Amino acid sequence: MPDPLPDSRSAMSYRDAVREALRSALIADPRVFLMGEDVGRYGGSYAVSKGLLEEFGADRIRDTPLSESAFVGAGIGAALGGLKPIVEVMTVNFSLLALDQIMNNAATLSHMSGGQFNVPLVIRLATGAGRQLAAQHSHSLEGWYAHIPGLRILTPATIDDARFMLAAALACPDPVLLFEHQYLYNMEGHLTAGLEAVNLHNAAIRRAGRDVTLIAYGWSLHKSLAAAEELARTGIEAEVLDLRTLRPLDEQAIIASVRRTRRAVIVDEGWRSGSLSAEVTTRIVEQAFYDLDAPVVRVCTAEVPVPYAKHLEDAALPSPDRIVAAVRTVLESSGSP
Amino acid sequence: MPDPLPDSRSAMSYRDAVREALRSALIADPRVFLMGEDVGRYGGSYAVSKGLLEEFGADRIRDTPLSESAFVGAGIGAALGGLKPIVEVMTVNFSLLALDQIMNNAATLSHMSGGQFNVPLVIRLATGAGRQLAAQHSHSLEGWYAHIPGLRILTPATIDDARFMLAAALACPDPVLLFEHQYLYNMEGHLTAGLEAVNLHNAAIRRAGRDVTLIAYGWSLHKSLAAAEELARTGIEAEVLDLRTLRPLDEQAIIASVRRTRRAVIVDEGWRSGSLSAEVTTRIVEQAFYDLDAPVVRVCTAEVPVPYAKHLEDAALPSPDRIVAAVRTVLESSGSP
Amino acid sequence: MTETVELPVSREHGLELLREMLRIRCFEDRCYRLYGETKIRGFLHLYNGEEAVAVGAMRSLRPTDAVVSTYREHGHAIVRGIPMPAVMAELFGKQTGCSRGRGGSMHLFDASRRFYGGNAIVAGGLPIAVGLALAQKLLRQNDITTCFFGDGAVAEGEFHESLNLASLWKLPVLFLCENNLYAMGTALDQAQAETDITTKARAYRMAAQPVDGMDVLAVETMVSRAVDEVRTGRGPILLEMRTYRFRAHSMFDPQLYRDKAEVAQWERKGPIITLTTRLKALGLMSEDDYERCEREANAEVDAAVQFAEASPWESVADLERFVYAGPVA
Amino acid sequence: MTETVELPVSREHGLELLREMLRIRCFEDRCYRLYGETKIRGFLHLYNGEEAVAVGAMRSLRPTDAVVSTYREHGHAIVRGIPMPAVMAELFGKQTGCSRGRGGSMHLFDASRRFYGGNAIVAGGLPIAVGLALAQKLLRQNDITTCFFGDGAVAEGEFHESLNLASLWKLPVLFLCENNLYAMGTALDQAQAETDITTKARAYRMAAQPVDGMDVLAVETMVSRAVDEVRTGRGPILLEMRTYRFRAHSMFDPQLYRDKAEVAQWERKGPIITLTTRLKALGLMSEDDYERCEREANAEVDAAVQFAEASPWESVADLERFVYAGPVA
Ligand SMILES: Cc1ncc(C[n+]2csc(CCOP(=O)(O)OP(=O)(O)O)c2C)c(N)n1
Ligand SMILES: Cc1ncc(C[n+]2csc(CCOP(=O)(O)OP(=O)(O)O)c2C)c(N)n1
Ligand SMILES: [Mg+2]
Ligand SMILES: [Mg+2]
Repeated sequence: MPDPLPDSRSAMSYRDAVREALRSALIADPRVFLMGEDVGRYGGSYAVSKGLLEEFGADRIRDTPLSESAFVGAGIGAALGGLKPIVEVMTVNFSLLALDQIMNNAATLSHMSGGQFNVPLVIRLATGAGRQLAAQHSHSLEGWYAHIPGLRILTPATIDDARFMLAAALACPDPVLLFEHQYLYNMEGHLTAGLEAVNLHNAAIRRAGRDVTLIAYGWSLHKSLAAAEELARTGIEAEVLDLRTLRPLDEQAIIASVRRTRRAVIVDEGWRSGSLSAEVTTRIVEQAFYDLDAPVVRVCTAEVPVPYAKHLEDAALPSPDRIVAAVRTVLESSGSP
Repeated sequence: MPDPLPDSRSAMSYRDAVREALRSALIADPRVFLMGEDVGRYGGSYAVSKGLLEEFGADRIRDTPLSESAFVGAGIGAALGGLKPIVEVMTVNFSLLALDQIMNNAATLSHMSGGQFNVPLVIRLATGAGRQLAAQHSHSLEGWYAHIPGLRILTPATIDDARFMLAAALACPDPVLLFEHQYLYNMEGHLTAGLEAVNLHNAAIRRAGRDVTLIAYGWSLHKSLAAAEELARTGIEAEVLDLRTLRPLDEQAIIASVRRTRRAVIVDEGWRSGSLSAEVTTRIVEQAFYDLDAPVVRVCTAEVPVPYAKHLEDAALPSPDRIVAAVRTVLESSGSP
Repeated sequence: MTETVELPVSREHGLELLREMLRIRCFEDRCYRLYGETKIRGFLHLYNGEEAVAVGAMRSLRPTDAVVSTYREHGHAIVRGIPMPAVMAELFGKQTGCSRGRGGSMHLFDASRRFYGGNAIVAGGLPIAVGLALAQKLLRQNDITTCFFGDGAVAEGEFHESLNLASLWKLPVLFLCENNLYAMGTALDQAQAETDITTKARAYRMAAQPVDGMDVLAVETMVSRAVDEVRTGRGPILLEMRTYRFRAHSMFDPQLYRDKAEVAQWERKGPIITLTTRLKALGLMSEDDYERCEREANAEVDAAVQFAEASPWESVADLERFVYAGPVA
Repeated sequence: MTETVELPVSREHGLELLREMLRIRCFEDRCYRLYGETKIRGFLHLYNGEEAVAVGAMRSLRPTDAVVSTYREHGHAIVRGIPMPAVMAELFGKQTGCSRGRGGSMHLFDASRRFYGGNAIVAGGLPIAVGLALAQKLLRQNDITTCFFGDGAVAEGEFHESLNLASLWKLPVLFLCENNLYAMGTALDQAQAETDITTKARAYRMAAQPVDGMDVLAVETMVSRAVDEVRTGRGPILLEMRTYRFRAHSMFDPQLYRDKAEVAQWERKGPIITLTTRLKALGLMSEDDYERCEREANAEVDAAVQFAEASPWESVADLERFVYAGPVA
């Protein structure tokens, strides 16, 4: 007997929310299956899929060999063939091995075939730094992937999004990359009462404010919220915008908020140069140049392969302190609010 | 008897300039060798290395199987082992298969080893669209690669740079990716008299002007120069800046020019969102916000997998017409010069 | 070595195989000319010399089976049943092309015929074939997936990963390697430490056999057996089709890497000559039959060209259409 | 199957092998504790149970030979001669670490000992090993490259590409597969259609042999022969070391995928027990010898920990140092 779905209104971890999302999807549609390295017997390298093998069997919780390119490509093929694959690439770091399949096939097939095919594939990837995993295991490439037309890039940062974005992604006929920041899995929280679904189009204001807009996503959202708390203590009201979807970007929400606050700080765990923060800055410049009271400021990861030692890694990553300092810079350069 | 190096002051094609650069490098240093698919017997898929096998032998002009990840990784290993490899990845489109080696090894080894190792590897890649090669063979990813710390990204756009950037790249102890736009190979021109070497640090003003700065690189440089010609006919003097090196960016040159002209248009063959044009825009905003008379405008590739049909491909790519129109937008939004 | 039994053949069957091969040959020869006339652009990879593989292989497939191919896929597409006008229109970049002009020569698609392209990344189709077969298996469809690829693809990591996956999961994939001895200008023995491709299958516990890819009857027989076997669900099979490409790799290839004499020698063993010689020796066809088949094929090509010429261009306003199938809010 | 000849051994030699294995074992056990004390962080992959491979293999290498390893490389690093204090300091993230604190457990490096890491991408080291061997060959150095990797790496495309390249170009690489039967929680037979890894080498015309990786003397003998052979320049060799990992994959692994009984059974065949039993049976060592070796090993580990503790942190101001070796104008 499978367990009933746990009461989704009780407190749960982000990990549990993702697991519940997986279970619901597997229950709802027999075409859905999960495949990836160690999703089955091992229980998922972040314990997300623990128990699912027992509940759904080895056909639908499919352990793969270490063959990222082939099993991501197989996900594309399975999607073309009528299934609804959820492919787990254990972490974004290993997705580089599958990039050809992602960019040259998943992202192109719909357009290149003149709309005959589409690729309803969901790829889940753990992302991000902060756990002293060093240069090859600490990439934050979701913003970089957002460069690729044909893909949709999601970054669930809340319990609600962890719980409901997957269903929306599966309902979408396009290839979706769903980035789960490794730091979030242990985060606890409550689902919003009454929430049954989320959309994939809109950024969300996670905290309202009038003095500056903090634009963030993923784990950086929580750093931004912490910074906003801190700023509030000195009377500065930061609005915090969670991008949620990095491609397509919700440009309207970004511009609307910045028009109100007239100042923006972008927090992005990608390496500074060429990170998504540059695109967001540019959109603001293109759409709201004359509304800005000060240049946009970015808080990003330093331009280094992320080092192992904690003090070095901390120095490389965005932090609430650096965000607070950035906000002060913006306010100073525009005269305080 | 090997041929003598041809007189470098006569007119030559970009292709010949690259070939001469390769020959000079192979003659100058026995540790230099060229490896890649069809560089030998076939003569190079763009005929760049034609004749080199006969001159330098199969050890130094090394045909590889279709194994991008392994032969790029082997280039890294060979560099660590004391050689000076030039690895040709036939086109950037296939480099996705080698991205793990490029990002996780070539780019990290120096830092991750605390400076014990360095990777003096040069990777040459043909890049760009415009030849009706369709979605999988028309990528312009040099700006995307410029996101990766530890790499140097070069985009020779002139006969001089085609002839001399390679030597500078080989002299550099870091991994260098050298992007040759496929459209440039047939371009003819003269080497600058007396030029013996070029540096890898500075952007170059290819045309001076006072009214707007056109920032470009690679094949887009020539589209920008054509646009500048056109604009000059209506009395608008555009400065055309050739970035030359996309990583590290010559921020000073960008800012200096924009401070003078107070207006900027960035021309970039990458897909618009997340292209290098966003980073350049952002640097300008960060450094020269108050010097701008109008928002920066971008001319990029449309956000589509590049289609085969000529009229669709043309519509997707930057063109002199679109650049001219962008300049007029900038001038209008700031009051004409 | 490949089997060399003389396979029985009737006049009707023999002529049908000939007709199909000539349809490809005439199509390809016309493409060559049209490229010179700049009606076709981009990369163009012709199939001359390899016709027996597509023709012999495709006959055993059901309409519901899936086919995955490479950039050298005109022959596969045509024999699979994509109407020649739609293929030619695609090469012209027209809206009526089988990929609405977005794909060109390297990216022919047809959903209704389960023809999944047209892939220009060497070996890029193999993982997709594995996935299609996984869907067929999990959905219990009793269909199979046939995946064409060249000898060059064997060196790619994706070949290895895909063969292992297919065999490990006992998926209904028929891997058809078109070994024409060259990957662009790189001869197989310059690319592979072990040039017998069938031996590689053993590393994945996969059955494999070489086939004389110049003999359409041999291809037909071997593929038919393999298809039946794969359809039982006992796992994938690899067939190595030994063939040869008569023309240059693409329209940019000066062919510095092989002798004219080598090409001429293979041309004498060409699949069309081989079949015609056999049928004539058996008294099953005459020179007239040949000419009629060729005339019909050329007439079909003429009609395809006319259709392509007369077809409209996709509107530039539709450039961004189909990038996403879902709404872009 | 692996060879089971009884190899001759002297007291001195036997004790040296034991000492080296104990150095690793004690180091790893201490790391385990230090992780609990949060002195070591990040991913930590211990080598317990596999000591015979590193110890038996490394002895035949010259100082100028190159070594490429994985993220489970403490044993390789220590036996290769990287001073234990430098390794421990690296795990502490200190400036005196062998990668100046930037690498951690998965990225140990030592240029002077030609130890090229420490690679955390499965199979990522294989192409690098091929390149190092290419350099050795072209520079006529008469050195070889030894490349360690796990059974999990065999499924990666890079395994296939690298083996083919090495064999095609007859490069001096010794591929040492540490087959401990699991890749994280995935048993070999869940990952490979053909679980005998040596059969794969044949697809590249490469010599290969299985080795009892629990018998340090067998490892030593087989590697020594293979190293001599590879050094002749006739081409690469693959040895499959059959071994077992006693501890969890990493510090986050609840080991749901295997029985305690299975682990216990392998522990009884452990490399240290195997060697001690044999030496004792031959009258070549006593329990005292064992205790002395262990004491010495632990003393060395103590000193390493003290060194690591006392070592300074890299200055944060140097965060961006070494990203480029050349000038950043
Ligand atoms: C991954 C990749 N690398 C390189 C190329 C360039 N390229 C196109 S076709 C080809 C040769 C492929 O040979 P083979 O697989 O034998 O097929 P054939 O052309 O002989 O039919 C090469 C190297 C490519 N398209 N994809
Ligand atoms: C390309 C890649 N995919 C996935 C991982 C995650 N991962 C780390 S170790 C490991 C298992 C590797 O097993 P094996 O090669 O047998 O080595 P072992 O850990 O047994 O020594 C996996 C899946 C990785 N590091 N690299
Ligand atoms: Mg071929
Ligand atoms: Mg293992």
